[in-house]
Amino acid sequence: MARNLVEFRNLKTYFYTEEGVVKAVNDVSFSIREGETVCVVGESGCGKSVTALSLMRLIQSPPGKIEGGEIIFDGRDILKLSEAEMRRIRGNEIGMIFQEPMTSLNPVLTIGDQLMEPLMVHKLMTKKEAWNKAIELIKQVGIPRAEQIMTSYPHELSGGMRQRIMIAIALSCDPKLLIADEPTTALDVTIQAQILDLLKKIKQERNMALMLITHDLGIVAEMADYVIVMYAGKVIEEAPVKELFKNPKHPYTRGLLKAKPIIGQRQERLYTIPGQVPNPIGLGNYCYFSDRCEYAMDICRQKMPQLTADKSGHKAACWLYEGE
Amino acid sequence: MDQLSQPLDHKKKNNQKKAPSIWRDAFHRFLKNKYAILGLVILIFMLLFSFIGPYFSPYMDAKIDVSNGNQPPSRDHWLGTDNLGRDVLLRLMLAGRISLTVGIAATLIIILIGGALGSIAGYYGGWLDVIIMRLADIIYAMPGLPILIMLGAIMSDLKIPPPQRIYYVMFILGFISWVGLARLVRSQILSLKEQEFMLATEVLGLRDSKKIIKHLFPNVLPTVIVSATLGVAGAILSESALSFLGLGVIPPTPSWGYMLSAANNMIDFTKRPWLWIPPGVAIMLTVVAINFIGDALRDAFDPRQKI
Amino acid sequence: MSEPLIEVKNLKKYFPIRGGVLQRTIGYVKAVDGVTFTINKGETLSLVGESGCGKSTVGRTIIRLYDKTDGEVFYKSIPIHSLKKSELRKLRPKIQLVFQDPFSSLNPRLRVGDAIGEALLDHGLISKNELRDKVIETMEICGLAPYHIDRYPHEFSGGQRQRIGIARALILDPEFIVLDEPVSSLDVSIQAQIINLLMDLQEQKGLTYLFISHDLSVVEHISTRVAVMYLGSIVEMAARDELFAHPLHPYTQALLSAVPIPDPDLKRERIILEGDIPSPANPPKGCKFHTRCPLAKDICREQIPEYKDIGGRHFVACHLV
Amino acid sequence: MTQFIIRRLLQSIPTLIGASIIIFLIFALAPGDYVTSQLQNPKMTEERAAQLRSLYGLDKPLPERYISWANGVLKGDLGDSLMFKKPVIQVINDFIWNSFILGVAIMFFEWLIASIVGIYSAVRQYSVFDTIATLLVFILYSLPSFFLGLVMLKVFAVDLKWFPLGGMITTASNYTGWVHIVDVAKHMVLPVATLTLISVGGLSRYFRANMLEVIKQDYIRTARAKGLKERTVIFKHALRNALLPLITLFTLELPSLFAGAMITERIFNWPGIGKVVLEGIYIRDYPLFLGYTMLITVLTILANILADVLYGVADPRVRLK
Amino acid sequence: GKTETQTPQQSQEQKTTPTASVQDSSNWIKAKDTSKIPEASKTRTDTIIIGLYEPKGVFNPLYSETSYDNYVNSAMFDNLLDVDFDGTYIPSLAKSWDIDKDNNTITFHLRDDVKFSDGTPLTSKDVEFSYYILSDPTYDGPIALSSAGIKGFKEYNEGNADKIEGIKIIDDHTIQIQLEKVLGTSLSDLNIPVIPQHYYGKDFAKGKLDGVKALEQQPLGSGPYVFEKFVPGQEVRLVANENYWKGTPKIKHLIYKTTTDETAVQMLQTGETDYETSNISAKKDNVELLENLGFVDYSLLPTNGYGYIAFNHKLPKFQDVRVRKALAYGLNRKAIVDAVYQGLAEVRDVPQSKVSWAYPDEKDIIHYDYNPEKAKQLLDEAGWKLGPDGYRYKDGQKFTIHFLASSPNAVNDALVPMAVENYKDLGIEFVAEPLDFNAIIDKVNKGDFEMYFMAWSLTPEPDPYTIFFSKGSQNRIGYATPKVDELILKGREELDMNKRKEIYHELYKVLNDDLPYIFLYQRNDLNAKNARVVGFQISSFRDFTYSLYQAEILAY
Ligand SMILES: Nc1ncnc2c1ncn2[C@@H]1O[C@H](COP(=O)(O)OP(=O)(O)OP(=O)(O)O)[C@@H](O)[C@H]1O
Ligand SMILES: Nc1ncnc2c1ncn2[C@@H]1O[C@H](COP(=O)(O)OP(=O)(O)OP(=O)(O)O)[C@@H](O)[C@H]1O
Ligand SMILES: [Mg+2]
Ligand SMILES: [Mg+2]
Ligand code: NI
Repeated sequence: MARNLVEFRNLKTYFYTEEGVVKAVNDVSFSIREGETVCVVGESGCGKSVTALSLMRLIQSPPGKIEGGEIIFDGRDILKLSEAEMRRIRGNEIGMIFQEPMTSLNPVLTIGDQLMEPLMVHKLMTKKEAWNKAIELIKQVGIPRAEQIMTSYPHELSGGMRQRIMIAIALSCDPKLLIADEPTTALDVTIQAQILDLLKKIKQERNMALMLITHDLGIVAEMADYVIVMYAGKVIEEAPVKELFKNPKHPYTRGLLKAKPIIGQRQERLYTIPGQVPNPIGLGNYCYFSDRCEYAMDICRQKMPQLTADKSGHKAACWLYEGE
Repeated sequence: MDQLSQPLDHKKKNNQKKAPSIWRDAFHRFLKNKYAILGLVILIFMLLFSFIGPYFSPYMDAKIDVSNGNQPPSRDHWLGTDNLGRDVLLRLMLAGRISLTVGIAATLIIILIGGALGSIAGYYGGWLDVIIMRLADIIYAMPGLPILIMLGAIMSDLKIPPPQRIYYVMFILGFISWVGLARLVRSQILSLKEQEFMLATEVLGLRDSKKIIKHLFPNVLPTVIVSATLGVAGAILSESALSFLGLGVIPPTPSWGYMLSAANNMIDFTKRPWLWIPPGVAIMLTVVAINFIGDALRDAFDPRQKI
Repeated sequence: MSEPLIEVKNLKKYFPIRGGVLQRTIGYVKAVDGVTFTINKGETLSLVGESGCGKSTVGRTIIRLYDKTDGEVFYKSIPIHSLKKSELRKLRPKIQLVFQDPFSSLNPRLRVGDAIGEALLDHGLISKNELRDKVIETMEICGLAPYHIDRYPHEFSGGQRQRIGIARALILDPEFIVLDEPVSSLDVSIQAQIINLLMDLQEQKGLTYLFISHDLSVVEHISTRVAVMYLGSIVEMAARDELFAHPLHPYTQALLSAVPIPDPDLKRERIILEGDIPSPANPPKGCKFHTRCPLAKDICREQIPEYKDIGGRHFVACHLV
Repeated sequence: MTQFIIRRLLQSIPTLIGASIIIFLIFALAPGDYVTSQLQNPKMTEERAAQLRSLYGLDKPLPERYISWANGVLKGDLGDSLMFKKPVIQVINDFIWNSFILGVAIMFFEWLIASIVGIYSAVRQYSVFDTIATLLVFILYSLPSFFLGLVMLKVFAVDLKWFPLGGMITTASNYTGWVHIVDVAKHMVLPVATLTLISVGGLSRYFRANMLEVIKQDYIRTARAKGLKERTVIFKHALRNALLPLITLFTLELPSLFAGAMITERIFNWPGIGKVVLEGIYIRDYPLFLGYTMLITVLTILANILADVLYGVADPRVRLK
Repeated sequence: GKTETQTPQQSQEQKTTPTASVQDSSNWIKAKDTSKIPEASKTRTDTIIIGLYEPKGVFNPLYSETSYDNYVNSAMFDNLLDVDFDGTYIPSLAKSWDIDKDNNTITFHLRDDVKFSDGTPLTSKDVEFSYYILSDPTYDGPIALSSAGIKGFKEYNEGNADKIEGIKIIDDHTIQIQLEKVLGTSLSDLNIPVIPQHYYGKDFAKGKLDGVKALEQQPLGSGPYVFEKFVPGQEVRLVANENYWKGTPKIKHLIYKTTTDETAVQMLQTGETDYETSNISAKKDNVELLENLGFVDYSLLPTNGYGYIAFNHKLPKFQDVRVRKALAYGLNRKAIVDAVYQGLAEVRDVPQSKVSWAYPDEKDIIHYDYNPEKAKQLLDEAGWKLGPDGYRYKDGQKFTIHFLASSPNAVNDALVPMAVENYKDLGIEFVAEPLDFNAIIDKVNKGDFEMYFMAWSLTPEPDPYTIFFSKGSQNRIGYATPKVDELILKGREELDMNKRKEIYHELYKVLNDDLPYIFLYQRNDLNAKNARVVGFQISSFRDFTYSLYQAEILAY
């Protein structure tokens, strides 16, 4: 079995806002092995992006702060590295595709400039080499008229194009780990398929690990080896992909799978999980899903369930399975 | 309709809390900033010092006494005396009245005119931009001194009572110095108006005034605040130049700038520091205070800045 | 069938490409190149297609966020592009748009409560006292908790921002909304919630949508009719069921085959599109799709296929049909 | 772009005409004229004054005076300075370059120091460095230039004798070439230091404020995520975005390169144009003054055209229309 | 006595005290410690550097307007006559002159040994040429030859005449001027600088002075020094004129260096200049500073001029001499003058410099020393009665004075606060209005003023015709008193020096009593120099330029 490339150990990332402390990531532990694809799914706002950003150490501070835990990457604790060491990891060993492609690209620099930068910094390419490589990357992510795009500015590109530029930047230095935060939301399915194929290919060629944050369970099914389900800053379930789809344990996971519209299986109304995500400020010590859960028991409202594995290694945090 | 009606139960819980207006909220953040408090304290001190202070001075009704002139600080005269034997401390306080008023009022006028015209020119572009900016070109190129000389004479011809001229001066200072700010504001608005959130306001069909005031202006606020802080100092210092042209204070009323420039030779500079250090320090304190306040305001209006 | 609410006639939007030191225009990106369709009241027309094919541009040009290059758009027979600015402003609340990129469409210095509510106030549709309640109500409908009202955009996650954008449009009680990928960053549960909401509103108030999306499963669920765009033009348009059941254009077929299915065991036969992706600045002659079409014939390379109704309001532009 | 520049140049013609009329009027309306300033000469008689006025054309009606002056300007003749008794162009040429080299040096150091201090203050907001820099900036800013000038002279010229006591060249020297340059440079140190210190303050505040805006944006996060050096992140990614107001300030300052700094020039006895013109104003040497002002006006207009062009270069979203 | 023995040198290594052939005049306070002479200056063995506020570069004595240009021109050109230490006229280019009262002519006999610096002899032609320039209709320089009343001047200047009837060359070295009327002031009016015709007059014709003006930067004259180089704003370099008729100057190089009020003293201190004139104001502060330097000689000379506060005599309130006197008595002038000049200026009660031969006997004049009681009494007498609000009223009119204060101005800075306070005590409201100097003159010219402060600088010729004569061109205050008019005319027409003296003493007594102005002060001019340069014999009427040819540098 491949060794762990990344290991989150009890990561806690909080935001100190005026109203109170937002525990965006609250005691999260999981790991990603070399060459593995781990998909992170979960309610919008549950802390997926913040987890990823914590790994990059790019949480804006203040107000954000990594309050505890460790993130071991390739044997080193990321949180203890110096800025200079961190810089060599970022973009080089870990590539990241940000969720918001528009604001994540510098509006006043050309696409070419932004693409060539990491190549010249980490791969020490000359300008000319970097230029050629950048053109190749643009073509790889399926954008036509690469030369023109090189000299264009972000606002001149469509949403999907920007997203693909972000992908190209993240891939440019052959990272060991790619964090992809909803990389294909703005892409049509044919291009999405193309990108996913590209990612798969790169993974295979370079044994790259992939942390994929997505809402599209179709993509999860297609790409993932392992799935993490988060809810309100906590991991509530994790399992290998087939196991999870076959046998979802946590009521939230079950709800998610039920809510997904599937082509050719039209319903009158889509299923939704009732209720709202709780206010992340001042959460108590109980199951955060309890007020939306149709199976909620008394204990759910009093005590926090722990993430516990069953025999097959399928972990879930729910009192329903506590006894097993 | 389950999804629609269900969350409405929460409503009661939440709407007791009154909307914190952006201002109240900014005020709240503002008070949390220790620099802001320091700035505020200094400014209030300067105001009290200038407006109330003189009533505590034993020299309010003192006569000019040349034989007692140019005395260094002593127990009687904490900051010494000037060449006519007047108490420097008292003059410093009296001068503050004028300088503070002029500095702050002129700056407000600059912000008002410069901010408004810059925003309008930047936002609308086209012929409005052309007209405003060409006007700005002319005003910017216009030589200050002759205008002031002329205005001084005109006011004199119009028999505007000298003590009132100071109020006109504030306008004049504001009027001839709005161009810089207008250009600054315009340049930023040129870029801001092309951003997506401005497209969004277009979709919403907001009124232009609202787009400018609520959406564009807050985004240029940092620049405006810097301009304002620097403007106060500038106005206080240039007031003295105006005074010489019959536009500013009328002697014997002092102003800080006037006191400073009355000591502009090497001798007073080396031999009588008590003549220029106090007004210099007063101006500096005021400017620093205003800067602290300005910085804190900037932070208070910057949602990404958490203190 | 009810009357048409939106009529788009041969709409074109070209963006200039600038180059050189002097920033001269050296060409045009033909982002939308002759698009014609109508949307009836109470209908949802979905617009799908390749990324960069001009969907957002269509959406924005329809409501005159961009000035058109050619063609005309009618809203209730009013030519939108010929209106005066003040007339257009009055019309704005009725025609809304949800932006594809939620973050950049929010003013970083405006609290989301203000962002959502300000237009109501500005158009005088509500009094100041009622505003906050109304905003909270709308936010809750869109799955945002009331405690979010006083936060700033950067304090939200991607999906939360998207819901702010939706709330901002819905609160105005519009008749027509361009939804530019409104649910792309939402998790399926909230996505379902929003889609249900949109459909409920349509049912109750007869809202009309132009729904731009990549997620064909969502499209299938929500649309009345579907238009498929490729490189600035519509290549196929039909009623939903018709299109999903009988896709005629090779591009549509490729698209449908590429939808990922949420079942790790199921592997589907995908139509892989090969060949160069053409540039909208310099579109290929003949059928624009021919460079990538697995079925392309000689005629496709030379002649532009006619966009025709093959019966039952199923339009398609392909020589092979 | 070319078109834009041409249009702006055309626009500048009426601007210049307008400006010249206004400036002419202001100066003509200012009380007293060159002859009035001569009235302190006890031998001056009423008749002589009248004769002088007619010699100088000061007795003609304003429009006539303006037209004859403007006529001269069109022919490249700015008239003769009254107090120097020689052509205005020659007077300006005698002094303006001295001001210019001083101005260039000051501008260089001012921008260099202000950018470093301002950016560093922003990056380390509220650090010790920031606080000290802030205080220092305002101490320097609140002192009138003559004070700083006097301090400089006292300390560095009189007491320490490191630098000369004003002037531009060593008295009675006939240096040429490199020695001359070094000599002038030595004389420049104190005035340059004085004005730089005074002006650095304001500028660094603008740098700071605008950088603070930018460094919290998402794209800065992206830049960091790429593993770029902090220097690249700050100076390339952040600074470029903070550039618009700085361009404005820069171009606002450009004409002043030629304008001279009256007070500093006087204190340091620098043979600059500022001092000369100030005197010209006081004794109403209107040809000199008008010529000089028109020169500055032209420079201002050109600088503003430059500014508008640079906006587009610095931020591609800014569209020139 | 015009010489004074050098202070003995204490320093041991200095075996001999350098001595000069011509000593400084006695009005110099000599340096105490010449060992402090800065090294920087000692190395300049053949160069003297004189600090001057910026010369404009108008190097033509007929055109130069500022006194700074005049200083430069004085070193390069000569006048027909010189002024003696007491302000009387003495020979220069003209070795003698005849005044023919009956024919109204003045004949100048020129020296025959004078050469311009290019070697060409100076003749009557050059004098005539200089007069013609000054009479030209397009001449726009500051010299007002019209007041001399040369016969035919008007016809030439305003009419079609192509010759001036009254100027006649008798021979190469004799020139006769026919006047409308010979006056006591005529010599002064006819005393002009002489420029060489062969150099300036190449293409001269009536109405065509371009050629003269074009040579502004290449002057050529007969003075002790010859133009070498002008660096605008920096310095003017001159070299000794070997052909100078009083002998080649002893110092080879003369440099006028631009200095400013701020740096004048420092320049002397560091040895960058050797001589400073007019840039250092005569205040105790400055004198102390100079004394502390040790190696600086300085001299305080009463300025030929006075400061005054003018009344607008067209206003009824100032027409009453009692009011004018009250305002004089009621103002603490001494305090004002002391505040500004720190004891180095004196309060004056007549419009004349104390050093002038026309100055009256102190005993004969009223001294308006500060006396508020007397002032109040005079005001009461004049009908200005104290109202309940503490201010005086007459015919329902409040006594308010609007004062124009030229600004920035050190005297006004002291005068205004003092006047406000003093006059308030008398029950008079005093409102000051600072204005630009030119703006004030403009207002005064239009008669739109009440009171203002200004100063006159005077010529050696004491005639106050332009200022106090009812139709005098500079009488802008509307002053008209028959007795004064009469005395002025009498003084002008009298040629006998002693009789003129009498007349002027009488005139000043009348003015002293009638108070057309509140006379304020006479200040001093401060000249300062490095002790290494000597030979400067100066007075209030003779500036340092007269001594340049004889000055020398002592090697310390
Ligand atoms: N700067 C901030 N200040 C305060 N709260 C923040 C900030 N950034 C994020 N949050 C909060 O942290 C929580 C987690 O955010 P995160 O972006 O990780 O969500 P996410 O799982 O990526 O959601 P999505 O799928 O919608 O992108 C959210 O509730 C958000 O409101
Ligand atoms: N402001 C602009 N200037 C120049 N070109 C532009 C501009 N906006 C869009 N384009 C170009 O127009 C084309 C269509 O863009 P559009 O945003 O409409 O695509 P889209 O169909 O919405 O794509 P996506 O699904 O990726 O959002 C793209 O090629 C894009 O590069
Ligand atoms: Mg996210
Ligand atoms: Mg789009
Ligand atoms: Ni004066």
